[in-house]
Amino acid sequence: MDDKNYIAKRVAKELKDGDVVNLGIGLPTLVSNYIPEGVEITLQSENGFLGMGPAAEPGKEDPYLVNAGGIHVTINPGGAFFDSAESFLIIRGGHVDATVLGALEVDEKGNLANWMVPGKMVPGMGGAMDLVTGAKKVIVAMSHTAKGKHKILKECKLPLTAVNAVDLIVTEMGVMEVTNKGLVLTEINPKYSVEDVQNATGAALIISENLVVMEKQN
Amino acid sequence: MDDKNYIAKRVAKELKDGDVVNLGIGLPTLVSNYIPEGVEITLQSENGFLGMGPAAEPGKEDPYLVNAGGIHVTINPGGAFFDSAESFLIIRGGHVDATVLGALEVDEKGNLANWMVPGKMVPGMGGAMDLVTGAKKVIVAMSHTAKGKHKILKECKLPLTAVNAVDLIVTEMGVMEVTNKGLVLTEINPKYSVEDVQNATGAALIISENLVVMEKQN
Amino acid sequence: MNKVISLNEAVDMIHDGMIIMVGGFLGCKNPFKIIDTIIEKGVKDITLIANDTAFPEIGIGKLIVNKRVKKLIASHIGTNKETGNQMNSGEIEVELVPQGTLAERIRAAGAGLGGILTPTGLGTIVAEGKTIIEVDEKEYLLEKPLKADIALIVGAVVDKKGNVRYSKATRNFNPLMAAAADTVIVEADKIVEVGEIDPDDVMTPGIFVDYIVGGSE
Amino acid sequence: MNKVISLNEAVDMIHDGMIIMVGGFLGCKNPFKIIDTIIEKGVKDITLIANDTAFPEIGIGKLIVNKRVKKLIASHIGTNKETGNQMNSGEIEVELVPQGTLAERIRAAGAGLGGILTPTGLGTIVAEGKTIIEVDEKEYLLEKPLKADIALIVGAVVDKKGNVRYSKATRNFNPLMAAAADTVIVEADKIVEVGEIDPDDVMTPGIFVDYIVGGSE
Repeated sequence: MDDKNYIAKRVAKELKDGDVVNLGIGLPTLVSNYIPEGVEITLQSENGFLGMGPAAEPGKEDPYLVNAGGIHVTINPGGAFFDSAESFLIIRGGHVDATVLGALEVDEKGNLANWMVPGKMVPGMGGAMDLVTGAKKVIVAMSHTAKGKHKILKECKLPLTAVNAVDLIVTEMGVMEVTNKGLVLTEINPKYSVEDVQNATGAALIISENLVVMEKQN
Repeated sequence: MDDKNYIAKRVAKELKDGDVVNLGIGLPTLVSNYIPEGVEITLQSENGFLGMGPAAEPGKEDPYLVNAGGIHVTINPGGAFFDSAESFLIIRGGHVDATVLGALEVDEKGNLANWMVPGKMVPGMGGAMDLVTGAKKVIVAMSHTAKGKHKILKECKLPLTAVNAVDLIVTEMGVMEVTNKGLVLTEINPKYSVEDVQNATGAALIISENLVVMEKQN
Repeated sequence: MNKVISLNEAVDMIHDGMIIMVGGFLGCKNPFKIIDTIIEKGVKDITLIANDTAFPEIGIGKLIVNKRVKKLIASHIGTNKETGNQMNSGEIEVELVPQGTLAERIRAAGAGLGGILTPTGLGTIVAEGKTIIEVDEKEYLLEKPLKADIALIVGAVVDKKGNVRYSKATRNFNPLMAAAADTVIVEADKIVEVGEIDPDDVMTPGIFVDYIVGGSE
Repeated sequence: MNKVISLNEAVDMIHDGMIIMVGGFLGCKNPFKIIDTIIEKGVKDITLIANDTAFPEIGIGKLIVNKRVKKLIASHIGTNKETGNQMNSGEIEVELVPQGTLAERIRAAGAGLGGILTPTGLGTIVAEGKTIIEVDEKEYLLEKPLKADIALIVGAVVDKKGNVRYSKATRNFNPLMAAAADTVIVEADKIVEVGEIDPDDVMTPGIFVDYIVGGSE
């Protein structure tokens, strides 16, 4: 299993039966492939619906139905469409239980930067700022480093998406909780040592007394 | 024709083809009986619809459909239902062309009092404060005095519904415009003299140079 | 996740002293059965948020007549004389709110907004004690969000996931209240299977609805 | 009151320098025919308010590629590289707004509210130069309403009074924009007679719509 799917599979365990979940584009989208049996979640798409289903089969794309990434998808029975104000009422108002998204940087205070690199890449924040501000649980799912460069920092350097917003960071190396005292490493991929993880991290990690060894990444 | 219908008939002339209109309970409701030929207006009901039709025939009342006065009414083809936030988006946002309502007092600055008499009658403002704040044109339709007591004043004494909101006052005696200089009498019921109207009014009237004599009140 | 419960189970969640929002407009479809059961079970000291108090013998009007309401937040009480009487005698505390402000304050709570900026009520007693904010040289009243412990709403057709369709003028405050309370119970005229309501036709998404009570039909 | 007009009549109302809102999300149903006609007719110096700039060869993406936009207010421009290029070269001024804030600012303009109080953007560059309002010890950004001269929206089914039904995910910003512009033109996939849309199923009431253009179907 590659890193992306390993991360997505672990993130999926965070989701509880009945949760309303918004998954970002890219890696976070993979999370929906690993929802545990007996757990039913409702996917929210910020362009205006609940109950998002899988991508449309080729040739069966509906011109009226894309997800927030512009991909033709489907809607499950029991879903609902609405306008953008209602969509962000749901998001900002705390009616989304969890949002999963990538990051350029995240720091030990739970600050998040994932929407621009000044002078280089300015795609805009889309719905990300509202999502990380409003969702009950914000999960960052990403590769631990960017080609060896730290992404998990003492303090973000890039322009922020939101302040003190992230609850959990899941990478291919392990799982970190954002706490008042700093980042707590609670789970570790057996491929790596605690030292490996600390070296790949730009902030001091607190190692949980109950550090869990994750399932093997085959 | 009694005073109420005489007033309602005159108010109806203020409405233009295509106007969205909200009529208050009581006398203002009568206005819909006098809409001139060739003029199509759309009635808004603040409990949540556009295209209000006449009262329901006895025995044909729909339990899901009342107007803002709790009366069972009908909806015309091309009407639309919505929720209370949307209803007041329409009202507060300036999408109602004219609102017609009664008053306890109205003054030469266009201040209006029509929702409470302290210690005596406190029904609440309902949608009135939003209507007179948001509608493009606010028309007060009422009897000129209350059993001889002035209702059109230099300054309202009762708690206000809104400040500087009224555009036009129509009574059984005549028509008054609210201007920066004060109340201008523009039309008069031939039953009354200008002196009669002035005596029945608690503010100095400016008599229009083009004072129009209204149709006879038969 | 079976959301369909009995009237008794629903009202067992409603306790003395709670803040309760109730949908409906002048008794045009309050959740009649839930209200009657609240009265039977003796729940009291309610803070009630609703557009009005209907009529003495209809819907939430009965909550007033039976003296179950400690505080009322509404836009209009003129159709229920008992509300005025209890207000004058000091038995009930009444906060009168312009109808559009009431709707928008409830919506703001559901939407995670800090309040609303409205011109309605400026220069009137509604503005007393409230902050005025100037935006581009125009003044607005800052009115705060309104939340509740429980919202009791009314749906014409509700599927088992809690997706709601309202009928005609009974939509009113219901969709707004559904987003602004910790627990939302819908009294359904008709309960249908999931999938029977087209996703385009849902007026309140099921994620807002915690419980469904079979209602009048 | 015949609201149905031709594409040419519609675009004759759109002039250089206007503020124009356009519904749609990543090109999922922009008003394609109106956009193409704007480009044909040479309208330029537009201030464009839209969620995004779609893709270079789709819908409003073409307005960017053809350099008709002077200023852009949007939440996301990542799918149209030409927007980023023109921003970097200084040809286009871009104001990036969080998507929920964009929706609510447009709604506020339509609703006659003085602005919105949102926690989104606090502590980020979005907050720079903006007023922070404290309500009950929590901070909120004051974000101002957004209005336009013209809104160009897309309806799946529109009756001749202008009542609109959107389909699926193409509702997005359209109903909000319909209330926030002086003139509203809907590009309809299908035009039907008055009465064919049930009043419960109307998503944008016809009073908001000034003109209807027959669209793709």
